[in-house]
Amino acid sequence: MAELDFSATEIMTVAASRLLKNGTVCFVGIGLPSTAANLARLTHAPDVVLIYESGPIGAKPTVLPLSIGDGDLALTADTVVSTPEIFRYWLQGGRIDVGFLGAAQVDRFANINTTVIGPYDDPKVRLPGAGGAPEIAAQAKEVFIVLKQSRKAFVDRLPFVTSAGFLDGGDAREKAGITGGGPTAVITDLGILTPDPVTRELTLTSVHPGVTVEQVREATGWDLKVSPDLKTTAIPDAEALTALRDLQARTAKAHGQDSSGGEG
Amino acid sequence: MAELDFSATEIMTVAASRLLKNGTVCFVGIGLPSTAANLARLTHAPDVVLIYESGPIGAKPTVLPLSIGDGDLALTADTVVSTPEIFRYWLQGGRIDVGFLGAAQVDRFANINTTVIGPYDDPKVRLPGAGGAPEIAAQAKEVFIVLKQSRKAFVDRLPFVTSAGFLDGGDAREKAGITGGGPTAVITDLGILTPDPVTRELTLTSVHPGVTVEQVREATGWDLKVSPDLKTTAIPDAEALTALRDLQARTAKAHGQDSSGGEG
Amino acid sequence: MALITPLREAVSSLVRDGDTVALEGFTHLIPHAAGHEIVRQARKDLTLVRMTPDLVYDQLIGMGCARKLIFSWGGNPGVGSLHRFRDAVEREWPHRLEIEEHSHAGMANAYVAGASNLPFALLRGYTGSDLPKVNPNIRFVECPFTGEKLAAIPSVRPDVTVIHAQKADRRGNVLLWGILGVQKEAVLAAQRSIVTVEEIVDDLEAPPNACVLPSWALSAVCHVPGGAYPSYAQGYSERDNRFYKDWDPVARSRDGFLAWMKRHVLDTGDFAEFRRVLAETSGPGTARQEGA
Amino acid sequence: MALITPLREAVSSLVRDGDTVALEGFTHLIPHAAGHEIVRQARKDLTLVRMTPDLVYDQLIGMGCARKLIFSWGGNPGVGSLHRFRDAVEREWPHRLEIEEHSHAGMANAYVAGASNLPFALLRGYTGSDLPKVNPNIRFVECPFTGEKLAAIPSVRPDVTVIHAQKADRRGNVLLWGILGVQKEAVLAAQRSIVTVEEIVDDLEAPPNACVLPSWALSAVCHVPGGAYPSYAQGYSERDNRFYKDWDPVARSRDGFLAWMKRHVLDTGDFAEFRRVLAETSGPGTARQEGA
Repeated sequence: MAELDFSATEIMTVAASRLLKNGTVCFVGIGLPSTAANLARLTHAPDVVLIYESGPIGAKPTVLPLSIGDGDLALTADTVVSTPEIFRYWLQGGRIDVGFLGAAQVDRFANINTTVIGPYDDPKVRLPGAGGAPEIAAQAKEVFIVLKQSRKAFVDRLPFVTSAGFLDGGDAREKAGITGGGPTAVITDLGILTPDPVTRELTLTSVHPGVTVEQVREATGWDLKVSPDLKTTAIPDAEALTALRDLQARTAKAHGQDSSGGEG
Repeated sequence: MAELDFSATEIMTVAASRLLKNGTVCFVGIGLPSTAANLARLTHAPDVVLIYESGPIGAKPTVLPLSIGDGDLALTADTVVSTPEIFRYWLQGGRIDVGFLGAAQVDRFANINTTVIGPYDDPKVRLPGAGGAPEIAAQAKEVFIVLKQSRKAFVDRLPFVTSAGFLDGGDAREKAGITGGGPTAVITDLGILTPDPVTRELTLTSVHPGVTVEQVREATGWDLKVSPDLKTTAIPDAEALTALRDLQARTAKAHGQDSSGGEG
Repeated sequence: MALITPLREAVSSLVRDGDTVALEGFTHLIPHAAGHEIVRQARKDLTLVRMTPDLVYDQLIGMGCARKLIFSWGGNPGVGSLHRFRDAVEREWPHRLEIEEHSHAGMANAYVAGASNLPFALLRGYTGSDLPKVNPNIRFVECPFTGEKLAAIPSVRPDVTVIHAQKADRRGNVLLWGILGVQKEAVLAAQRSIVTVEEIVDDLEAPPNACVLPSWALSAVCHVPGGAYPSYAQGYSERDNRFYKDWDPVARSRDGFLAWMKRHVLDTGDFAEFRRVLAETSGPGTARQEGA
Repeated sequence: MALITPLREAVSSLVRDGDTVALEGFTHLIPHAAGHEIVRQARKDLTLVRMTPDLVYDQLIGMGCARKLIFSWGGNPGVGSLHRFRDAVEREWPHRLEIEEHSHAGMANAYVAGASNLPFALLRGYTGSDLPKVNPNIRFVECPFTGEKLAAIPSVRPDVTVIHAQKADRRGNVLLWGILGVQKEAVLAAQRSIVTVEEIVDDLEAPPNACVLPSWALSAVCHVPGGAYPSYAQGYSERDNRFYKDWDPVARSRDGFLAWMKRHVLDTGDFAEFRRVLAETSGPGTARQEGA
């Protein structure tokens, strides 16, 4: 197929989707993670197993869910269990390969804030809260985080750590007794950040085509390290882009709006 | 209807059945308790709710189950849940009015042994063990125990307390932190024993017709107290006897044998 | 044994000022009709419990019914913030709202512990999160065998739980299916319970091992077809995604919110009338004006 | 992803000497065929876990496969004692059998804790019972909120769990229904798992919220029609109550037991052959002679 033009959001979504290998068992957050995970399922990873916290195991939705409990998730799943069972037997039970999360803010050690901006007792902005993220972040074998990159979102110090990445870096996560491997990639609209194997500090390892390192550093609230082996993200292939656009068109038609999302 | 002759086992079963009031939620042990509970359901207590530890809630078997997990229990139940759910949400959850138990041995405070005769580490007779009884005995609002009376079964001191009755009597049960009300009746083939309201010692409060107090005392391994207000158990009415015999005939036909029973 | 009774009577007799109340439903089967009825009857000082407070709790909080909220994710799913919830937390309007905040895993386990009559829930959770710093009800215990540190949180034991389900039979046995969320646990954890249902039938025709709540474990069953709207009931209705979007501008201003609640909830007698009024007031794209 | 494989290979590759093994099934769906295969392959030093050890464990214990038994009720349901179990406990034949004894509530919670990857199970249990005096794995912990004393027992985490179910599809997804017992928890608590099934179908046709075990959570699925015999599989077979009665005289004597096991299990190649031999040797009323 010929190359197609694509938006920053599209390359973010396709890049995130590519990380998901076929056969992976993925605990899916609503919104961007759900879009990327379903795109993977519809392209290179037909046997990816999608689990949503509302209860569906093996969901294969035909359109993107607008909420974490859309009927299409239940109707297309291998089975639907209770929400306590999802968190107890499947997540805490150690059966999740990849936790796929969004975030309002991340810091240099890939810790996540979705709780408050400003002091907890006197918040400037009250965000929705933890949802499933603290235990997904702790218990999945690895975690992908997908969010748009900006100085507001990529901050030097989080006002509140909702969900643990690598805490203060180094082996702080392991020392705290957290069993899951933690974030292995933060996928943004500008590039891909991965934790340094030793310091666990997020490092720019890939920039999207047409994006400069300076642009990424500008959109980061700390002095972003750049990998000496920096790559350029492969452009989305036409198959993936077409599949993504078809999915979003089907979704818009079904829901009568675009597919942002939230828990609940 | 005319009076019918009846056996000692029949009056025991009918007397036990009569104690179960309509609408009661009853956690049913297999064997004699199951026979009595189903007889109640088929006669004076059509809305009794029978729960078996294997998972059926609201079972309405057409024949007596031979095992605690007979298919008829599942097919006739309002729903079938997992065994952990039975013990967690329904029994421990405090939703059981009556626990209906059998026993190998009881003592004067209605403690139950179903574990061993002789020392635990060098048993003379190894019995099946606890099954569901310790928590049924502790957590049901009240407990009925049904077993045949003999010196071997009604002992002064149990070699092993599997399930708590009133422990050492008095308020020992409450002091131990056990929430359910405990045994309110022990129904035997000779009569009915109920705990003294203060000492909690089992006291003969009813003898079956044709049975003498002396016979009951002979079949008891301690100096059995007899109520000053001793009654004679009402004879089984013809309706109950007929229903019991029909049930047992249906059961024998279906199972090809009589309906003793056990867990498993 | 559940009484089959109108929703108004059920709320009137079973939900009391000062109660701890859980309205559950995970996107699916959210008991909106019951939420409205609690608003109409002007309950006060409620401790509201819900994993995912969304529109139904935005309304209860904005109308001043709540003293405290126990939750794990508060937002308008697929749309954004809950403006009434944020106004209460950020600016104490209509009055201060105390919050006790957990993760989903914590809340789900707390309901399970409540249904199991345990005083606390045990889980691997909250490690590395700041939540234990702001929530004194997140503590840690040691395993008596391995010495491992595990999180402990108090059980949720509501005075009343309210859910919506697909079917009841004439005895009041209830069947629900599809996305079940924590509804069974929430009902069994509570002292009292109200279930609104899409229909009442002679025979539930429940498949084996279905989620059935027996009548004797419930307080009241109320026939409220469409009672989950704008949430949905699988097999009966679709989620009205537009209502969720339209709620955003309605809830943005205090006056717009109050006007909307008066017109649609306080001035309507029941959920059927609310649906009629809503159909009149909100043709396509009119909800924004309505809320303004 | 589960391999769909003959039972012989599944046992050969997944059950190892010294393993902790749970064969579960609560009267219904007891994996007798798998029990036979473990006997045929002469596994040793197993720690056997099962809420209700009955005939299947009487056979494994009598054949010397077990070092230890973790259980809550051991008997021949509806008939009486397990003679091989009693002989092992009372007279150490064929060798000493260590026992760890719980209540059903304890075992059920221990499986739940295992499936939940918790090191221990928390329950209200054992109060007033002598079981904590003879089982050091029953301990007590305090609620960090109320100070209440609650029982704690170690999770059950088998190396291998074996169950029987009604259906699998060609990918190895498994559906079971009816009396479910603790099978789902036992499978999810284990490192490895084997599921024998009545039939393998194109489409499970599972009702909503059915008990489905996804293929990727299982190790092996084996097509063994009637593999629960003399237990039953709802929708496929009836329990053979006579076999349970006939087992009593078979198991009463050591020689009778050994002769029966040799003829019916060791000298047969698989469960289908066992069923053929059994049909030949036990016309009505002949089992007693066979066992003598």
